[in-house]
Amino acid sequence: MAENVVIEINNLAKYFPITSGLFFKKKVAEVKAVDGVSFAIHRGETLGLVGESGCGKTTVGKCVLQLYRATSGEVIFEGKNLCDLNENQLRPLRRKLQVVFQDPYDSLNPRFTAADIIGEPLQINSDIRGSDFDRRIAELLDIVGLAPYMADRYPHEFSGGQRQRLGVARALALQPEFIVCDEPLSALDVSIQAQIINLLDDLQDKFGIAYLFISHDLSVVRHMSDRVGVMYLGKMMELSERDEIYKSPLHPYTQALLSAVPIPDPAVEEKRKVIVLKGEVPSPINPPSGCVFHPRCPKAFDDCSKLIPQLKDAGSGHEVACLLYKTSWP
Amino acid sequence: MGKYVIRRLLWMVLVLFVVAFVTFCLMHLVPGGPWDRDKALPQTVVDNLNRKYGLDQPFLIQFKNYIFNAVRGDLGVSYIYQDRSVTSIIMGGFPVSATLGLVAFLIAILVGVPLGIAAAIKQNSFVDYFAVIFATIFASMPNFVLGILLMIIFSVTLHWFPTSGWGSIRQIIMPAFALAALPAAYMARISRASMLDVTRQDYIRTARAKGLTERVVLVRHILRNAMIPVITIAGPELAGLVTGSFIVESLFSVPGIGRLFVQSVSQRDYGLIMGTVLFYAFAIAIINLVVDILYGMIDPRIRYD
Amino acid sequence: MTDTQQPNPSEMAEVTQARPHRTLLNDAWIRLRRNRLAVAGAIIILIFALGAIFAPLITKYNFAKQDLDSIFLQPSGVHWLGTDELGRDVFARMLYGARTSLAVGIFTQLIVLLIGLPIGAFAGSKGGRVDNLLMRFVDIMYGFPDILLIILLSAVLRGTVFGNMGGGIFVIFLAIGLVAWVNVSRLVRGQILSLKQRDFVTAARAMGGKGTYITMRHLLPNSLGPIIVSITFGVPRAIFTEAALSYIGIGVKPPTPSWGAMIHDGYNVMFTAPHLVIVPAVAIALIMLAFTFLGDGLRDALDPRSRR
Amino acid sequence: MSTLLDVRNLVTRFHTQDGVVKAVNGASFTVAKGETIAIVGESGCGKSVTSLSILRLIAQPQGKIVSGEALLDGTDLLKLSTEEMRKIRGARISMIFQEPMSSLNPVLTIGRQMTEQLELHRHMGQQEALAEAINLLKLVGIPQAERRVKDYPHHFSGGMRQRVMIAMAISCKPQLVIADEPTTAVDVTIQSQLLELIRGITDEMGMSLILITHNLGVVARYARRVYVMYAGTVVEHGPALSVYHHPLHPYTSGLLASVPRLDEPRKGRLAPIEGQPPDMMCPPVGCPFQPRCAYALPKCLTDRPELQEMAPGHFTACWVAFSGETLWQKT
Repeated sequence: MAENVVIEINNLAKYFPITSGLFFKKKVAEVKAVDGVSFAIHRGETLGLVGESGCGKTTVGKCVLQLYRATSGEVIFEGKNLCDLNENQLRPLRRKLQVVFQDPYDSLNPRFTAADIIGEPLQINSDIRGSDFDRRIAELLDIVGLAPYMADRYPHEFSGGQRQRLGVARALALQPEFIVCDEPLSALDVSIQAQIINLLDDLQDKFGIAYLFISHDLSVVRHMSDRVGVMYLGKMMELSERDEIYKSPLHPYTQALLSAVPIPDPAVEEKRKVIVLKGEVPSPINPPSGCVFHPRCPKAFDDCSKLIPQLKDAGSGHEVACLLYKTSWP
Repeated sequence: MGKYVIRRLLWMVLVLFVVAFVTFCLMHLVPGGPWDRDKALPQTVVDNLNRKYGLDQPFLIQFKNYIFNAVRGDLGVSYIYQDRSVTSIIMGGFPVSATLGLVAFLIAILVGVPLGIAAAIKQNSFVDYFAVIFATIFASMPNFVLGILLMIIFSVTLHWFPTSGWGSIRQIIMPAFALAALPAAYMARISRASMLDVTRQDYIRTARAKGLTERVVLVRHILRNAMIPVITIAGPELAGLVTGSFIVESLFSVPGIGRLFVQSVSQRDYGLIMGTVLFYAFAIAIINLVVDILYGMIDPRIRYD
Repeated sequence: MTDTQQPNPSEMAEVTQARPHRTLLNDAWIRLRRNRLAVAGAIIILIFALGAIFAPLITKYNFAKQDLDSIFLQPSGVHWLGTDELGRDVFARMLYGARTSLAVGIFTQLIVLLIGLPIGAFAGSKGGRVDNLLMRFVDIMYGFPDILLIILLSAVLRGTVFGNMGGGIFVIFLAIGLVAWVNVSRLVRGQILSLKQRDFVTAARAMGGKGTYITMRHLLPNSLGPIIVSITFGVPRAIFTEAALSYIGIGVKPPTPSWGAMIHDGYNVMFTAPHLVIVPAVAIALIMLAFTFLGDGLRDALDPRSRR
Repeated sequence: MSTLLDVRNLVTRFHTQDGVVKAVNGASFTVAKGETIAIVGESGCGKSVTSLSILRLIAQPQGKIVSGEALLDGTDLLKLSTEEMRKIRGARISMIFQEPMSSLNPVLTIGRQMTEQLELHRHMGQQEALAEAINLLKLVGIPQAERRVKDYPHHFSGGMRQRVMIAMAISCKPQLVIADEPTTAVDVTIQSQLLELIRGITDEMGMSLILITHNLGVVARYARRVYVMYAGTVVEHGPALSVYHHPLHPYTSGLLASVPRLDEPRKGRLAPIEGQPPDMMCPPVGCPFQPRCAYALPKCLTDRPELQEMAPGHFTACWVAFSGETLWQKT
């Protein structure tokens, strides 16, 4: 199993400084966007990362790609810790790590044609030019289900779903081993979401790409992922095989999240009991002591505000960070 | 809030110091000296004059002396208006410039803002077209050109107002209008755009959904939000009017600071140049500070920290 | 069902139905041409420009030639706009004055671009301490009463090699340009800072694009619209400043014709020969109005908000 | 149950630079007293414009209600004078909007924004209105209401602002509350909090509720009857159970099939609806769904189907369903 690991993240932390000052900025506080997150992704596997806004899932994605430089921790890819490399050393590795963004309006340069957009990675990272280049563009358009004649169109001439296809084609151009999908569906309509989900599925089957699939939608994550991590306030709360986590969630937060998702079937909903969490997500500038979830947790007890639970295997590879489970006690 | 004002004041001191230094350098780079006359003065006289005003000392010492005196309110002496202090010359001209600037500012606000608001309320009506045309024409009319045209119409042709001088209301009207036209046009433009922008906001729809009368929606919800950008530009505009009227001043022979400055540059009157620039920079900084504080009072989202 | 591999028919149909294939700039150009005021502005500018360039072909008079036998002539068939107190032809002076005004308008903006664009782009794309330092510098520049700074600078420059180039006109270019670049650099910096947050720039970084590549390919081309608009509005401001300087007698040196200087000369004889000030005053107002129309039109045409 | 609101054949258009957007093309629905209905559809289907049209709040001067009726207890809202309409807004029909961040006035305190309505419709004095505002804030679960009533909107989180919107909407005890995508901008745990709150209050006070959403799960959880909108018209409506279990329109069935469900075994592939939603400047002729429909008949390309009752209370507008075929239904 270990030799199949594409990318490994160890104890990743990213703190954003909050600055203040009229002339010269000085740091007054820190936002602990990500605080000690670890996981590994295997070849051809999808790891889903779920959580509410502000939980740090997008920051994890950007740190993995070195778009943010982590405050501490490691990102191991091809035996190298990417966090130790400078921009020049990173460049040859970047072609193997790609990204698909949330907003298909924002992620395509409005002054580029579809061919410019899809071809940009080739322009930067390869010597493919001329007719080879055109052939590759046509091939990529075909892979994502767009017609070759669309190559010289501009982003505003495409619909939302088509633009997201362009984003996927751009990520595929250099045949990467790993793609971070950062909420790739949330800007799309329901009926279009399914098209992109199927596209991503097909590409994984065909090219064996590993995905880090970041989303707030638990149903979609279940459909896409092989393993799932649940984040809350910068911490990983639970990490396990997909079916394991959805059938028998261990963490009270995961349980509440799953119960909050309404199921599109009135008959099912009639019988369901909803766990409504009290309060809102606290500020990551001043996170709660002990377990960060304890102020909202329906099962919290005294020690939860004092001890920081560890993410540990609670049996058969199901990792959880909650003091309800002996293994999490520090 | 207090901390904010103190920090702003500290920053202002730094800016004024840099402004003073740069001006001082530039001034010394200007070719020729203050004693250049049509008929050259004898070298011994020049040397004596230089010694008298400390111009024989090294550059930095001169600057240091100047700053020390300036802090105490002494901006030195004018070399041209011999032995009158710069402070007294500026203080003599400032009330005139300030009055002219304030009158123009009031005209600009009282004409521009209501016009912009009316245009936005009656979008695409006659009022709107008039406001847009007004704003465009006066936004591209230099004040001295407008001043000349006003003179030709109201003095040369109609003999309603005198062409020049200072002291009576009849004498202030034309220069004030010449100065006010551009800011009025600008204010009309900004208030119109801002009104239209606020009208489109979600919270205006919320206000209407509550069943409020159109008058309440307009006065309580739209106007207050729409005036925020207007206030933002009002500060620099006021600063510009109070300090930047020198062409209009010389056109209408108004004895303000602006006219003095024009003379001091052509005659290389170092003391007066320095004094005027510093004084203007000071006035601009103070006006901007006051406006920023006012701004925070109207918009609760602004925090001073 | 493997139809993600094939573009499905309805999708193709949707695209074919869509509006004709255009680039953003194309679109802006079409909107600009539809704007009647902008077109009128462009035509006025063109007329002035042609007049300025072909002045020697249009009028037989020399702008500097004095003719003391025919002073203060009213407009007539011989002297279209009359003559001034030295018997110089006003029409010729107006035409040649357009040269000065347009040259000032264009060359100051070139200097503004040359200084403001790289500095703003540098501050915006580097960020951090460089940016902070530069912006503090800009704040200090804003602390200066700018017209006074221009006057002072032009006094300094007059003593240098630029002093006598083109009748003092280079001094004006430099003095205005050295003060006005601040606006453009602040604009460029703001544009670049906000563009840097956009995902397409992040994407370019993720695929290994270097800093200069990203600036040249993504950041600058997308800030072009606001820069063009700002430059267009900068032209009339520079024309105004030059006229003002010449009007108070510290602009271009006589006999170089300038509309501001013409107003200055005509001011004293306003009661007897008002046409001597009306002609240059109207010319200045007209050219400034034309640039404002064009600027407004460009802004509406290039503003991304007007699209969807 | 008697009918509270009866909307018939509503047509609303927007005149833009590029052309006329036919946002709503003959939408009809009814709400009974005390009933909760849902209007579901994707972006651009006209569901929000429909609700804004009822209150006559669509953007002027571009937007125009071309025809139709909206009968509130028998009075046609679309024929009322501006002044009469104004008295209904906030008092008899109120609205909760989607964007909590931009739907409150940034320069007025929460208290002021609540009291102005109480003073207007319930004729309260300033002190009384403020006390009532505090009560309402407590009712919607805002802690320290006495203090927070003096705060400005930017002091509140998105979820809290939406609670304020709810408090404002119910403050004058309206007969009908329209909630337009009230939870689209908030997280899933906050979504449950808000929806439970809205349901609790409207149930308790006997208000009718129109829930406008794109989320099929939310509809299933909260609404008894559902209207499915596509391209500006209602294509299917009926009791939620019937619509979800036996969809009579291929669009409804397609929507249901394209979302993965947590309670079912994971499917290998989803079945998306192919193609794109129509351009509302030139909507398709015939059935609006026909270009994306896998079951379309020749008739669908030319004739527009009208709603017909196919099962008790369950209506659809589909030529294929009229012919008795519902191939899209799972057995």
